[in-house]
Amino acid sequence: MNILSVLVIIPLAMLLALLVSRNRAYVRTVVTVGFGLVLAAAVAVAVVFLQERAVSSEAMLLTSSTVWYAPLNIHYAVGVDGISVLMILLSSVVAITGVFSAWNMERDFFVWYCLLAIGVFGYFISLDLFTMFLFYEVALIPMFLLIGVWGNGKKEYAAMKLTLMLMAGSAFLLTGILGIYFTAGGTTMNIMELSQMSIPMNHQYWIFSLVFIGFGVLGALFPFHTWSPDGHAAAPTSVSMLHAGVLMKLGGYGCFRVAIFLMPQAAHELSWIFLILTGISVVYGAYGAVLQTDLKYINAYSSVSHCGLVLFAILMLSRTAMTGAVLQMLSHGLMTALFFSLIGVIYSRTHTRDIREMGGLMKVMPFASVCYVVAGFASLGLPGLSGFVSEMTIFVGSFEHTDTFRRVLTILATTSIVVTAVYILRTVGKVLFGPVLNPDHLKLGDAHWYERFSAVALILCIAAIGIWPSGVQHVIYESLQPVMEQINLF
Amino acid sequence: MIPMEHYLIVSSIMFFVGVYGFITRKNLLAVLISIELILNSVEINFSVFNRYLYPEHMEGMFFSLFGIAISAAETAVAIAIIINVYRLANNIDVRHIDKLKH
Amino acid sequence: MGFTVYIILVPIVMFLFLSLGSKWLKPRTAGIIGTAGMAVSTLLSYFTAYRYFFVEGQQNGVYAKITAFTAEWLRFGDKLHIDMGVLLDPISVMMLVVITTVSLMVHLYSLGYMKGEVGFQRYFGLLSLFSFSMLGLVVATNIFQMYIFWELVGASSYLLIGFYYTKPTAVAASKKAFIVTRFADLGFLIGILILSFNTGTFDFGLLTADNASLAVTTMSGGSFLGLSAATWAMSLLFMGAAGKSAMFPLHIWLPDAMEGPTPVSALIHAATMVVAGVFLVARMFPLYVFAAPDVLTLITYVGAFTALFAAVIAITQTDIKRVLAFSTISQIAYMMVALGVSGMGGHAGEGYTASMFHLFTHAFFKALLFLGAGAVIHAVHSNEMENMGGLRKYMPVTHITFLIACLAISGIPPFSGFFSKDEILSAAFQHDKFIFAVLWVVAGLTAFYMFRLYYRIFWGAERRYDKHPHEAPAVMYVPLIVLAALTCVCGMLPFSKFVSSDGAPFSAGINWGIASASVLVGIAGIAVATWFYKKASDRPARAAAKWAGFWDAASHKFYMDEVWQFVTKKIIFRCVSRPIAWFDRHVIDGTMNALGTMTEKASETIEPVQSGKVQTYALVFVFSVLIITVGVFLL
Amino acid sequence: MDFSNFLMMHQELGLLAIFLILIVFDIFAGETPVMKWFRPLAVFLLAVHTVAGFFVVEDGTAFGGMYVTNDLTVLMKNILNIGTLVVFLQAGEWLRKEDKGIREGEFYVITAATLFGMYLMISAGNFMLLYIGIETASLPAACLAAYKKHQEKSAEAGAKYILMTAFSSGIMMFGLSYLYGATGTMYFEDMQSLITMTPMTVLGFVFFFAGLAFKISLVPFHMWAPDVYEGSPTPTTAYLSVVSKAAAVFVLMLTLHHVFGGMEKVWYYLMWVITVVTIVVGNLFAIRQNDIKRFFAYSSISQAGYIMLGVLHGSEMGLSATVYFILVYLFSNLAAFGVITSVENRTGRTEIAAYNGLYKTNPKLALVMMLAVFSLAGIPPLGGFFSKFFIFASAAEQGDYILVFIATVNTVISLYYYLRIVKAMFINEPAADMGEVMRTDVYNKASLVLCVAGMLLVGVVSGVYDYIDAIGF
Repeated sequence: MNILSVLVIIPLAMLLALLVSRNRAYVRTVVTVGFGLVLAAAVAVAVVFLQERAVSSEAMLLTSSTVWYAPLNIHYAVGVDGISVLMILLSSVVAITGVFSAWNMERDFFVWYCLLAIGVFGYFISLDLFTMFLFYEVALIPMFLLIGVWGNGKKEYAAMKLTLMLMAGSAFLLTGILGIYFTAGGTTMNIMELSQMSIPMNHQYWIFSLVFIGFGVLGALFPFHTWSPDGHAAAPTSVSMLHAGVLMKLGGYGCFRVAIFLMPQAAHELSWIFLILTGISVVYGAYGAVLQTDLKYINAYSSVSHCGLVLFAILMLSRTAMTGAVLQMLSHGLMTALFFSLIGVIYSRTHTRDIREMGGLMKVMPFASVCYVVAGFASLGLPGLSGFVSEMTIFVGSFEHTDTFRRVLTILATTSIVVTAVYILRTVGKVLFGPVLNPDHLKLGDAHWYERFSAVALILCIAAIGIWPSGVQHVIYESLQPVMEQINLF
Repeated sequence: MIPMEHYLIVSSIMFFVGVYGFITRKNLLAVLISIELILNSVEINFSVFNRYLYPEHMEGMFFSLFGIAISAAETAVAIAIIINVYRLANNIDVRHIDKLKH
Repeated sequence: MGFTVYIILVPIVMFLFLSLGSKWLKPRTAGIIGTAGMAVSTLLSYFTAYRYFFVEGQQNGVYAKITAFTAEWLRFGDKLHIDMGVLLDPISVMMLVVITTVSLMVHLYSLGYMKGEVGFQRYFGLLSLFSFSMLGLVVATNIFQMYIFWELVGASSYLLIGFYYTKPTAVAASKKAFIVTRFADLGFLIGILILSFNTGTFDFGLLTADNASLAVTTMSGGSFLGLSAATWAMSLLFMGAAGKSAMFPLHIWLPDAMEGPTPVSALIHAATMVVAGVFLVARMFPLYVFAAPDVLTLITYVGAFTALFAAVIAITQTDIKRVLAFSTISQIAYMMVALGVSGMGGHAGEGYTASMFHLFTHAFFKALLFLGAGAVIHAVHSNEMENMGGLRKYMPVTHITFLIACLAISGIPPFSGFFSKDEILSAAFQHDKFIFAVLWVVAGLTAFYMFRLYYRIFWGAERRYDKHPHEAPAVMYVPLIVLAALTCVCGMLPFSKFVSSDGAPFSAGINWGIASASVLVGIAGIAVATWFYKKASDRPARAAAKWAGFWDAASHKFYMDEVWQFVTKKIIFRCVSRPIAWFDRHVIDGTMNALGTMTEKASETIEPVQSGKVQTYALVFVFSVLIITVGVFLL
Repeated sequence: MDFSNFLMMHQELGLLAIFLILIVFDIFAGETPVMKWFRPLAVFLLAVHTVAGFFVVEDGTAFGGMYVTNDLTVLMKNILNIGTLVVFLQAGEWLRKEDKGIREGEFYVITAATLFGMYLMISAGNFMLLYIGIETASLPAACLAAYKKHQEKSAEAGAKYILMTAFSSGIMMFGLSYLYGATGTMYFEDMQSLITMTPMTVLGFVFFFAGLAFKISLVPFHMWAPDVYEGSPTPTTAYLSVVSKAAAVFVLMLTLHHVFGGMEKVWYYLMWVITVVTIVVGNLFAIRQNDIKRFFAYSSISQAGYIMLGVLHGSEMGLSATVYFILVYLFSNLAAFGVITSVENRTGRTEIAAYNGLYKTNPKLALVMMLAVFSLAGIPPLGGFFSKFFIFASAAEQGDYILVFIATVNTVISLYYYLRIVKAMFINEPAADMGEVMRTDVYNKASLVLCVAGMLLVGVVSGVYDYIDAIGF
């Protein structure tokens, strides 16, 4: 059996194991051991991948393909390149930290959580459009219950909105995938094989648009991002973590793996439209965050901005910018997970997320606060943390274009880093610094050990990428070779 | 011999009268009778087409026969249900059976 | 000289050690460990300076750029890559010395000053972080490394200004400092993007080599909005420099930054970080001179205006740290002007040397002033001049050292300020008489406000002190004495022998004509200050009343804060953010919700069709059949 | 005419035998204690029949082409058998609960009769047999709808059903008479070659199609469906919404391309519009429903629209996809109705509000219901996802991307109302009177297990689709 399939099988086994008993200790054991195994498997995949890569020049490694639905040439085809490996690592890290952040959740929560994990890992290992789409939807649907049942605030509205908008995106996607399959000859659903075929140009236009928008909805593409603030605000901590940290990456990854890779020509010709949209996302998200008063809303808008930057960079179609995009996915995944886990820590104690009702938490919960500041610094792109590396790679890469349009857009996008500083520091200043506003808060305790674990793990990852980016960067850069060959055909 | 068109005109009139009756009659039984009109018009059609156009086979005639039999069965079931409706609702005004809607 | 890398590594290790171990370390231990770490760095720096200036640095009579250490950190595409390394050249070595010296003094001083503060360990950790960042900045081998440490410097400054995080003003000040400099850094970043895009490198070695020929050939064309790429890039870089070095109109953060602990102000906001902008311009100097000379003119005028502007404001301030802050702005502007008026090579590059020289001397005496002010504040527990007066009796060491610093900044020989200031003035005189005139006036104003400060602290009427003011403990006054000594002697250094625009030593004599003019104006300033402030009198009040309007405007810093407040709060927040937030919630989100509502509405509208009446159904049935039939026939 | 013709019809004969056995048993067992064996017997016989249907397959025609059997018709009948079997399993509990005066056995007997009619529909090679089959299928169904004879709603549903079905079959026959007049034959084979585009055939076709569309409940011929579904006893609703509909779809599949292939120009646009309208209108109505049976009526209307996506183009893939879709739809919808029956038997309520907090009171039922609606909404890894994908793929294969797009976007609307059910079950708090855990009887459990297994396996195990595809056209 292919090692990649293990990543799907472990969560599946966990899901089945969870059905056995509701006992809290049992549930905790299952999920921690299970997601620990997932992390181990992800690391193993990375190690095996690196070994294989040293001796192979194939674009995709560890591949295997089994016929599933022969009449439609659907295979269960898996394989990874450097980018998927990194995404898998990211997902496994966020997943296990999410488990720790959801330490006190009941069994049913983790059942859906495992389903979500199945979808996420399956998605990243899939090479077949059909299975990819299948896992994509598997990852989306548990959100409804995770938010609807365990969320807070306007949870029902938010869950419904989020699910419907994302599913609308996947409706676009489905049409697009069918378009790709049939216009490319209807002989294969394998992405690598499809990339060797040509989709007629008149079809490329609409398929590219549909697929890009379809994935873009999940990547918080303006104006399809509005599920994000409500959804994140209502979601429970670890769901926000996984959703913003991993699920939103599904969008960027899909845009890159399907839209750009298979339809480079349309990407070339239509990129200006989507560049404008993503450019708006970047700046708009940042400005939108400035005046929000709910911690999660701030973070949701910030995610719109940061994820917009991912799509923005992908659309620049330059190798450096795309490297930056993947780095940004990693970086945003980690830091936003960190943010949400800390917001969870704060919220579970203060029972408010309104920044006007908090103050001086640094005194009360120093650990969580310091971590929050670190997350903030990562978000505003402080060197030494991952955000800086990814943003700079994107900006330098985007600026490589000679045409004024893209360069001006790049410069506009760079302004977001100032605005980011504004809202991050505003939040930090109001919530963590200053005098303690609410005397009740003086009695609050600091983060528990499981919360500390997830914060520390995420910070370590953020710092690792921030301090030693070249390893990751190299892997991504190498993996972009096939895409660049596609793009450079035109 | 009466031209075929005349039969067809009569049957068409019967058909539409049946449809009209179905739509406008109040009494469930009258509605049922309208249905019979429709079915009978169809049977005339079959017979006429068979007799005039394709006299070598008897398909149309057989269809008419089966049609008559089936419409009889239909009426039987319908009347049974109408009786039940009457028992429960105490009237057989078709306009009053509208509890299920929207 | 690979060991130089430890100059940088020691502080970061200290930072990690102190901040991670803060829970387990006793405050005193933490302070001593931090200080010891800094001392190691300092010694290494001195050794580096010795090796560089006297043993290894010169090649063919020119101080060369030596890359002592380099490693690739991050690669962008095929050409561009960020390296992390240590570049030694006269200015970076000079900066190493300045930074480590001042930092060590501040560390020592802080042992006393911060005693008993909550978060003592954190404080020393952050000082180490700052030292690390600043040292990394000055030894950067490429512009991106510089940018990276530039950002780190900003962040550590943010954390240090906001050290008293429970104090709302400190939080606000730290935020303001970070955001204003961040905004300026945006210019820096875009400048780097343009520069690296055109030249294909970040490396200082390549960028500044051969009279910046690389930049000249690749960047003089390609105009955008009528300006060449070089002009754009260099202006934007200057924007970054102006932010960090608090040039008008980006200076507003610096006075507020005085909310931080005073030793921090001494280290960051007087001696080191704020001169990073000057250092940046100096680092890129060949590009300015050869590729974008018009930007140099811009720098000159911005600098001159800032110098005057800040000096005028300094006269009116009553918070002693704010006086020093404005004085800092003014003095840094001096350095900027010196760079602006400089040319390349030999005596034409006198301004460059002068600028660096002034940076050097200013670091010591300004740090001394701040530390002295800190000692005063420590004694009277207030920043306001109102609450001081007659302190010379109680704090003799502070008094004397403070006086030395005041004389130095006023340009009175033989103190260090005199030499560097004179050199700047003479460079300005050769370049542009108007600029010279401005600087000359500023020199007088400087002397005046410094002595106003001096008299109001140490002379005048004694206030009624709650507690008897007393001299600072030894751990605090020893640094004062060291710095005072440095202030006395460092002016005598033959600076031009070491630092010059092209690396070749030259001798810059003292232009006695200009020197005497500057000394005269300095003395005049002191005299006026003495007349006004030596004894408590109503003279200042009367003078202020005479120019009430002007005085008011100046004491409100010419309303620059309000202007910025207006721009950010009213324009950015109210006219951009709020509409966007509203737009998002109502228009975009509204559209999405409207799709849902429309579907509901449509559903509601067609509901009556399903009337429950069989005959309606039949009617619909028949009509549909007929319509379909007609439709099919029509097709 | 020899004996082999009868062997060929073994499914019909088997069903007839079951019918007779049951009716005799019912008559003679009467109200004696032996009657408790009726249900096991009915289920057992049908189960054996269903399993037997998968064996012994022989192509051929009988009665001069009036009766046709081949792999495909057998498959279709098997699918109907499965559906009926599930309904048998689900109906018992309700029948036992009903007050005296309702004969338990009749339900099974009548159902078997309608199933027999459907067999005839599917196997028809002649419009006369088709007509007889349709009537045999629908007249007893009216009895099923009116089965609760003490309930006005049920009577109303029966009356509406019998009136509308008679009306529509009148219209259909009128169309058939024109087709006969134009071609002189009732045999599919002959008509296919003789049919031309004349006003008479067009008229005949449209009328015939209207009659069939009525059975499939395509908009605008769907209006009877919600009322009848709501009023009928729940097992009847299940039967009508799944088995009866499936049979009509099969007939449409078999006749549309087979008989009316020459008129594709006529019906292509007609069906295109009807498909879109069906999906949209079904969805729009479903949004606002509060009664779960009525809700499923509308949802099944929009599902019928999706089915038409496959039928419309008549491609080989489309037809395989359609059969597959129906199979999955059968499991999903019947699973939902199984839950509805159980809840109704316990609480007597069918409003969606009755499902509030079902997950807390009866997690297993809630899970089944959730799987069912997710499958209907096309959520992986349930069968509904695969069937929708294949149906869409079959339309996309013909280049009809616009239709695919409209349909996919509509799945979002349908997801909305399916999620409403999920929300009620999982998120809403249970009403106070729903405190106890509900149980369902063993038959119903078996039916639910069967359906869940169907939903899960039919999708993931590709063999099912391969099998259908291999049978082919």
